[in-house]
Amino acid sequence: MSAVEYLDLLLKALLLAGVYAAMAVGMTVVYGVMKIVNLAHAGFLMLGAYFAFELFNRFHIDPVLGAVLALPVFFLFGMLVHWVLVRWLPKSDTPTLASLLLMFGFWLVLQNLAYAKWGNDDQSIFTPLTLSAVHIGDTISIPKVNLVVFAAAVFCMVVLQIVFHRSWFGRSMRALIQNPYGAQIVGVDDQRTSRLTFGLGTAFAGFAGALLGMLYSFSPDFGRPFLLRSFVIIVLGGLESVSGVALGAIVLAVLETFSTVVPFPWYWHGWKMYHLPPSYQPVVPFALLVLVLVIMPKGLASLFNRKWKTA
Amino acid sequence: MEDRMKAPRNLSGWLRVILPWALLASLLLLPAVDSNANLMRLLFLTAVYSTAGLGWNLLGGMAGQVSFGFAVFFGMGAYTTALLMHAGHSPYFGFIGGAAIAMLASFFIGLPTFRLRGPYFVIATIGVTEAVRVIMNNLDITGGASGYRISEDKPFNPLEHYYTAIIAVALAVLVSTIIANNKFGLALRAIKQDQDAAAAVGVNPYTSKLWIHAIAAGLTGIAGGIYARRAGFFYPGDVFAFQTGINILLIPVIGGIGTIWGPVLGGVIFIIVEETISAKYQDFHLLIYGSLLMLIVLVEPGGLIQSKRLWIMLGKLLIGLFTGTTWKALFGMLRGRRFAKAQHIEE
Amino acid sequence: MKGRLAFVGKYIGRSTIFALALWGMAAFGAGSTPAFAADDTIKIGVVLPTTGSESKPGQYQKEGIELAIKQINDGGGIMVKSKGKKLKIEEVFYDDGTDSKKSASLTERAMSSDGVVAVLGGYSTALGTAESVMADRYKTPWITTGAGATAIFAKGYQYAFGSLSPVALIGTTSAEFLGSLVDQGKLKKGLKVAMVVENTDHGTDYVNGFNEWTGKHKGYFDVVMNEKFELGATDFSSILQRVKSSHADVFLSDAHLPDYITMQRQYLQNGLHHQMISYGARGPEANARQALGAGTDYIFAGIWWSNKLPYPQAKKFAADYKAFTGHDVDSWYAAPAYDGMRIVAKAIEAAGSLDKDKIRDALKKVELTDSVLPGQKLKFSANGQAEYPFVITQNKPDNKVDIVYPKDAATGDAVAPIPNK
Amino acid sequence: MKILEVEKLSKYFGGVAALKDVSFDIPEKLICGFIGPNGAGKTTLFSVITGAHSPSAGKVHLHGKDITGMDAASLVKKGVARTHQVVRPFKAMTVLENVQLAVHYGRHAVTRTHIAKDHAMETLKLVGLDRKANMMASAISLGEQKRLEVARALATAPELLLLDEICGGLTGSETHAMMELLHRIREGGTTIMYVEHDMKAIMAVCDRITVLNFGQKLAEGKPEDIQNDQSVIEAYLGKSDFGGKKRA
Repeated sequence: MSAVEYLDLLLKALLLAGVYAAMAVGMTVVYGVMKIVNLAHAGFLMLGAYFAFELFNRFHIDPVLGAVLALPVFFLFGMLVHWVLVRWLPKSDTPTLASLLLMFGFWLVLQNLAYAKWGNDDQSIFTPLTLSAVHIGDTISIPKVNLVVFAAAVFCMVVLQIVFHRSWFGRSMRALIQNPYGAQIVGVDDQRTSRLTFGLGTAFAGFAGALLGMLYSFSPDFGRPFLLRSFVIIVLGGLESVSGVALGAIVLAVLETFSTVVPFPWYWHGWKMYHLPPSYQPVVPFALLVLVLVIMPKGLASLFNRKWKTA
Repeated sequence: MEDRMKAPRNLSGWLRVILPWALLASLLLLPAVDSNANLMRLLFLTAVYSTAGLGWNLLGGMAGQVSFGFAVFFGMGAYTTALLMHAGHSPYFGFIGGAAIAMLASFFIGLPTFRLRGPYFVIATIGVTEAVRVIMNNLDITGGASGYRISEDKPFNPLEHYYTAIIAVALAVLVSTIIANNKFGLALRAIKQDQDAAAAVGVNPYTSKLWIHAIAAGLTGIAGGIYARRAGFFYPGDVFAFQTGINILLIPVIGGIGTIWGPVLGGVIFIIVEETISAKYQDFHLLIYGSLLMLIVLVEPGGLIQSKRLWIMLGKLLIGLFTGTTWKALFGMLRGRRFAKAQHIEE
Repeated sequence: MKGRLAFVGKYIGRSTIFALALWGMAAFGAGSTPAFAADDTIKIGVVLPTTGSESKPGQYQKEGIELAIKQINDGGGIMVKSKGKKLKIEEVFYDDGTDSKKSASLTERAMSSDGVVAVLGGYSTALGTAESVMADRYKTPWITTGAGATAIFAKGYQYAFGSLSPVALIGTTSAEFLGSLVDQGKLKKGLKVAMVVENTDHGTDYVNGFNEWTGKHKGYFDVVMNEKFELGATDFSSILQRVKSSHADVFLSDAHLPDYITMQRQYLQNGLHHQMISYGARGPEANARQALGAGTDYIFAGIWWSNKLPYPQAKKFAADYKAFTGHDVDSWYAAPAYDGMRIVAKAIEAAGSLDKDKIRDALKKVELTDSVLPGQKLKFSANGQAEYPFVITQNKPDNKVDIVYPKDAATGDAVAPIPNK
Repeated sequence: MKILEVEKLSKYFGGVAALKDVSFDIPEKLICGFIGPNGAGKTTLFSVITGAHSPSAGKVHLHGKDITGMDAASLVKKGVARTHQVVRPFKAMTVLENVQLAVHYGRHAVTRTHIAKDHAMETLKLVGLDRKANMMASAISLGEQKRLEVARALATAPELLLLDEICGGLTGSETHAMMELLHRIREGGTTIMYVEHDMKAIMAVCDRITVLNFGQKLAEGKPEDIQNDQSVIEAYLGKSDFGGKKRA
C-alpha cells in the first residue's frame, strides 16, 4: 500500500480515537471517584444511540444535536440510577463483587428493555451526511460524519476539562479521586459528588453512544465490543486520568486500524511478510490490554514520571 | 455461612450434613424408578451447570474474585475433550485433559492480573472471553466458526451421560467441602476480607488466588467436557459465548455465593427458569436474570439458600411430605400441563 | 402449626433445600412430558428461533410452516393407510431463542419425549447443525428449512434432510450470472474479483462455489483478494482500504445483515466503486435500504426464493401467505419452510404409516412437483439436501428489486456495470 | 546477639523524607521502644521493615541475612510479624479462626486443623481472649480487638514482633493488662519492637528506647537516660509537654 493510503488510514484512525475517548471518559470518572467498574456503561452507550435515533426519526433532529441533547437527559438519568441503585453499594477502594454484579444486572435489564421497545433488528441513522465524504486527491477520502463526530467529541472533552479545573464540582471530584479520606475530612460531600459523578459518567456514555450510532448500525446488544474497548482505553490511561484516556484512545484506534494492513515478517515455510487476517482484528484490543498489564500496569501514564491523576 | 462445617453435635447437625449427600446419592438410583428421557436431559444439564457453578463459586465466593470469563474454561474443556476423543482416547481421559488445559489457561489470566490491585482481573476476564472466542472462530484445526462434532461409534446412552454428570457434581461438592474445611479455605476467606491483613499473618494472596483460580477452572473444564460429549456438536459462538460465562456466574449468585450447596440449588433453579419461564417468555429472560441479580445483590446477598423466607416455605412443604398430605398437591402443581402446554400453540 | 414448623426447622438444614428442589425438578421433568397424544393427530415438532438475534427469519419460517399445516388440515389432513383414515397435523412448537444449546436440547426433547414423528426447523447453520446431531440419535426424521451449509449433510446422517439448496450454489450461481454478463459483453473478460466473506461455513461454501465455477470456466475471473472477517466487527475501513488497493473490478462479500449494512456504508464513505457488488444472499432487505437509501442500489444477491418468481403456485403462495399472516412475503425465508412442511406431509402419505423409519425412507424418494421454489421441483438428493437453482436479484433505484437471473424467471435486465455517480 | 540490623535506612515520599539514614540494631529478647512526635517516621519505619513500602535507600538484615523490601508473607515465614496501628481483624471469622489462620500460615506452617486450633487456643489464653474464642471478631470490643491483633501476630510464632500503637484508645486498666502481656511475650523469648505514643506505657515496659524526630534518629538508650536527654526534651517541648501527650 502506498504512503498516501497509510496517511488516509491514519487520519481515519485519529478521527475514530475522538469517539473512543468520549466513550471511555465517562467510565474513567466513575471509576476514579467511586471505584466502580460500570458494566452498565455498555447499556448507556446503546441507549444513547437509540436516543439520537428516536429524536431523528420522530422530530427530525440532527443526530449531532441529538447527542448534545443526550448530555443533560442522561445526566439526570444517571443521577436517578445512582439514587435508586448505586448508592446502596458498600464503599470500597477496590471494585466489589456487589458493585460488579449490580451494574451488570442493570445492563441486562437495559438490554432487555431496549429489546422490548425496539426489537432486535439493526437500526441506523441515515442522514444526507452519512454517505458523503471529503476527498483530498483520489486516495484520501474522509467521511464527513466522522469529521463531525470527531469535532463534537473533542468539544465535549474540552468542556469536561474546564468543568474539572474551574468548577467546585470538578475540584471536589479530583479531591475524591486523589484522596477520598482527605477529601471528606475537608468537607467534600462524597454521596453528593458520587451522584453528580455518576450522572456525568452516564451523560458522556449517552453522548458517545449517540455519536457511535451515527457511525455504526446498532441493536440492543450494541455496547459490548465498545465496553471492551473502553476497558482497554482506561487501563492504558491509568484508570483515573482523563488525559490518559485521550492518549489510550489514540493508541488503540491507530493499532486497530493498522493491525490488519501493516505486513509483518512471520515464519511459515520460510520467512515471508504476512498481514494479520482481518478476522483476527477483534483480538487486537485485548492483546493490547494484556501487553499493558504485563509491561506497565499503571498505564501509559507511568511513562511519565508524574502520575496523571485526573488532570 | 455454610461454607464451613462444624463437627455435628446433635441429630439435627448430622442431618444437615448427611441429608443433602443422601439425596444427591439417591439421584443415582432415580433412573431405576423413572428414566424418562426428558427428565434425564434436564437433570444432566442441571448437574453440568451446577458443576461449573461450583467451580466459579470457589473463586468468586470463597476468594471474592469476580470472573466473567468462565466460558473460556468451559469451552476449553469442551474442545480438549472432543479433540482427545477424536484422537481415540476414552472420553473420561478427555475430561481430565479438558480440566488440565483449563487450569493452564487460568494461569494465563491470573499471572498478569492477580498481582495488581484494582479492577484488572475482572476486566481481563471479560476481554479474554471475547478474544478466545474470536481466535477459536478462526482456528482451522478446530473447525473454526463451523464448530466441532464428536461422533462416538457406540450407540448414544443417556444414562451414562447422566451418571457422569451426577458424579461430577458430587466431585465438585466434595472439592468445595474439603477446601472450605482446611487451612486453604480459611486463607481464602481471609483474602476476601482483607488482603493485607492476610499477608501480615503469612498468607500469600497472589499464589492462593492463582491456585484457587486453577482449581475452579479445572472443575469448569470437566463440566464443559461432559456437556460437549453429550451435545455432540458445539462451536465457539456457543461454548465460548459471553452468555455462557454469565450463566455460570448466575448459578452460584442465585443459589448462594460462598456456600457449598448453594450453587447446586442455583443450578436447579437456573434450569427450571431456562426450561419454563424463559422458554415461555424468551423475550424477557435477560430482564428476569438482570433483576434477579440486582435483587439478590441488594436484598439477599447470601443467595436463596440462605434466605429465611424460602426455606420456611419449603419447611412447610416438608411437613406436607412427612405427613404425606401434599404429595398429590405438589405433583398436581409440578405435573402442570402448564409446562407442557407452554410449548404448544393453541389453534 | 408453629410447633411443627419448629420441629421441621430443628431437623432439616438449609442445605436440604437443594435436594428438595432437585426432586421438585424430577417431578417437574416427569410432569412436563405431555401424556402421550391420542393417535388421531400427527405430531410434528417445529424448533425455530422466534426470539434472539435470528428471530425475524425464524418467525417467517414458522409462518411458512403453519400456513402449510393450515392448508393441509383444511383439506381434512393426511391420509394414513395404517390408520385407515385422514389424520390432522398437530404442530408442537419450540422457541430456541437463537441459542444452539437450546436448539439441540429442545429438538432432543421433541424427539425423545413429546412423541413427534418428525421435526422441522433449524434456522441458521449454527443452530441447524446443533439440531442435526439428534436426528440419527433418536432415529427421527429432521428437516432443516434454514440451514444450507453442506457440512451438515457430509456426515452421512440417515435421518437429516434439508429443503435449502446448498450455500455453495450461491457462489456458483453468482459466478454463472457474472459470466453471462461477460458473454453479453456488458462486462469484460478477466474481471479482477475481490472477495471478503464471513469466517463461517456460509462464507467458505460461498467462496468454494464461486471458485468451482471459475475453475471450470477459465479466463472469466481472476481472484485478486480473498479475505475473511469476523461477524459483528465494527470497523471495516482497513480491510476496505486493501480492497481499494487491490484494484478489483468486482467486489463480492458474504455477510449477515448488520455486517452488510456497516460494510456497505463504509464502502461508500470510502468512495469505493466497482463494476458489480454483491453481499452473497443479502441485498434486497428492507432494513438495509432504509439504513443506506440509494446506497444499496444495483447490489445483486443470490437468494433461495423471491416473491417476484413468475410461477403460478409461487404467486398463489404469496397471496395465501398475506391472507394468513397479514403481511407480505418480502423475503425468501418462508418459502423453503412452506415447501419443507408440504414435502414431509407428502412423505407421510407415501409411507402410509406413522413409523419414523418408513417416513424417512419415503422422504428419500418423494418429490414435490408443484414446489414454489426455483425450478418448481423439490427433491432430496442422496445426502439428504435439496438442490435447486438460486435466483439472482438486483436492487434497482426507488426500492425496486428485479430478478435478473436465470433468464426464465427474470423480471428485468441486469444493470452492469454499475453506473458511477 | 543482634536479631535485626538496620543500616542507613531512608524513605522518601515524593520529595519529602519520612526516614533519613536511620541506623540501629535490635538485640535479642529485649523490648525496644520507638518514640517521637507525630510524623517522626515511626510507622513508616515499621512499614519499610515489614515490606509494606520498599526503602529508597539502606538495608535491613535479619540474623545477618538481607531482608530489605521482602514482602510481608515471606517475612512472617522468616519470623517477623507486625500489628497494625488500626486494627484489621477478619470480621466475618470467629476470634479463634482469626488466630488459627495465623498458626497455619505462621513460621511453623501447621497443617493439621486440630493442632492449629490448640495452638490458637493457647495464644488466646495468653492474651486472655479464650472465653471469646467462638465469637465473631466483629462482635468484640476495641480493646479486645487490639489484643486479638497481637494474638494473631503472636500466633505466627515470630522471633521479632513489631507492635504499632497497641495501646492507642485503651483504658488505663486495659493498658496495664497489655503491658503485662508484653512482659509475658518477652519471657516467651520473642524480641519486641514497640512504637507507642503513650510515654508512661513505654517507659514502664521497654528495656531500650530509640527516639526519632523528622525521620532521623535523635537518641537511643535506657528509659531513664532518655528521660534526661536534653535533645529529646527539646524535641518534645517544641510540640507538647513531655509525656503528657495523649494522656490529657
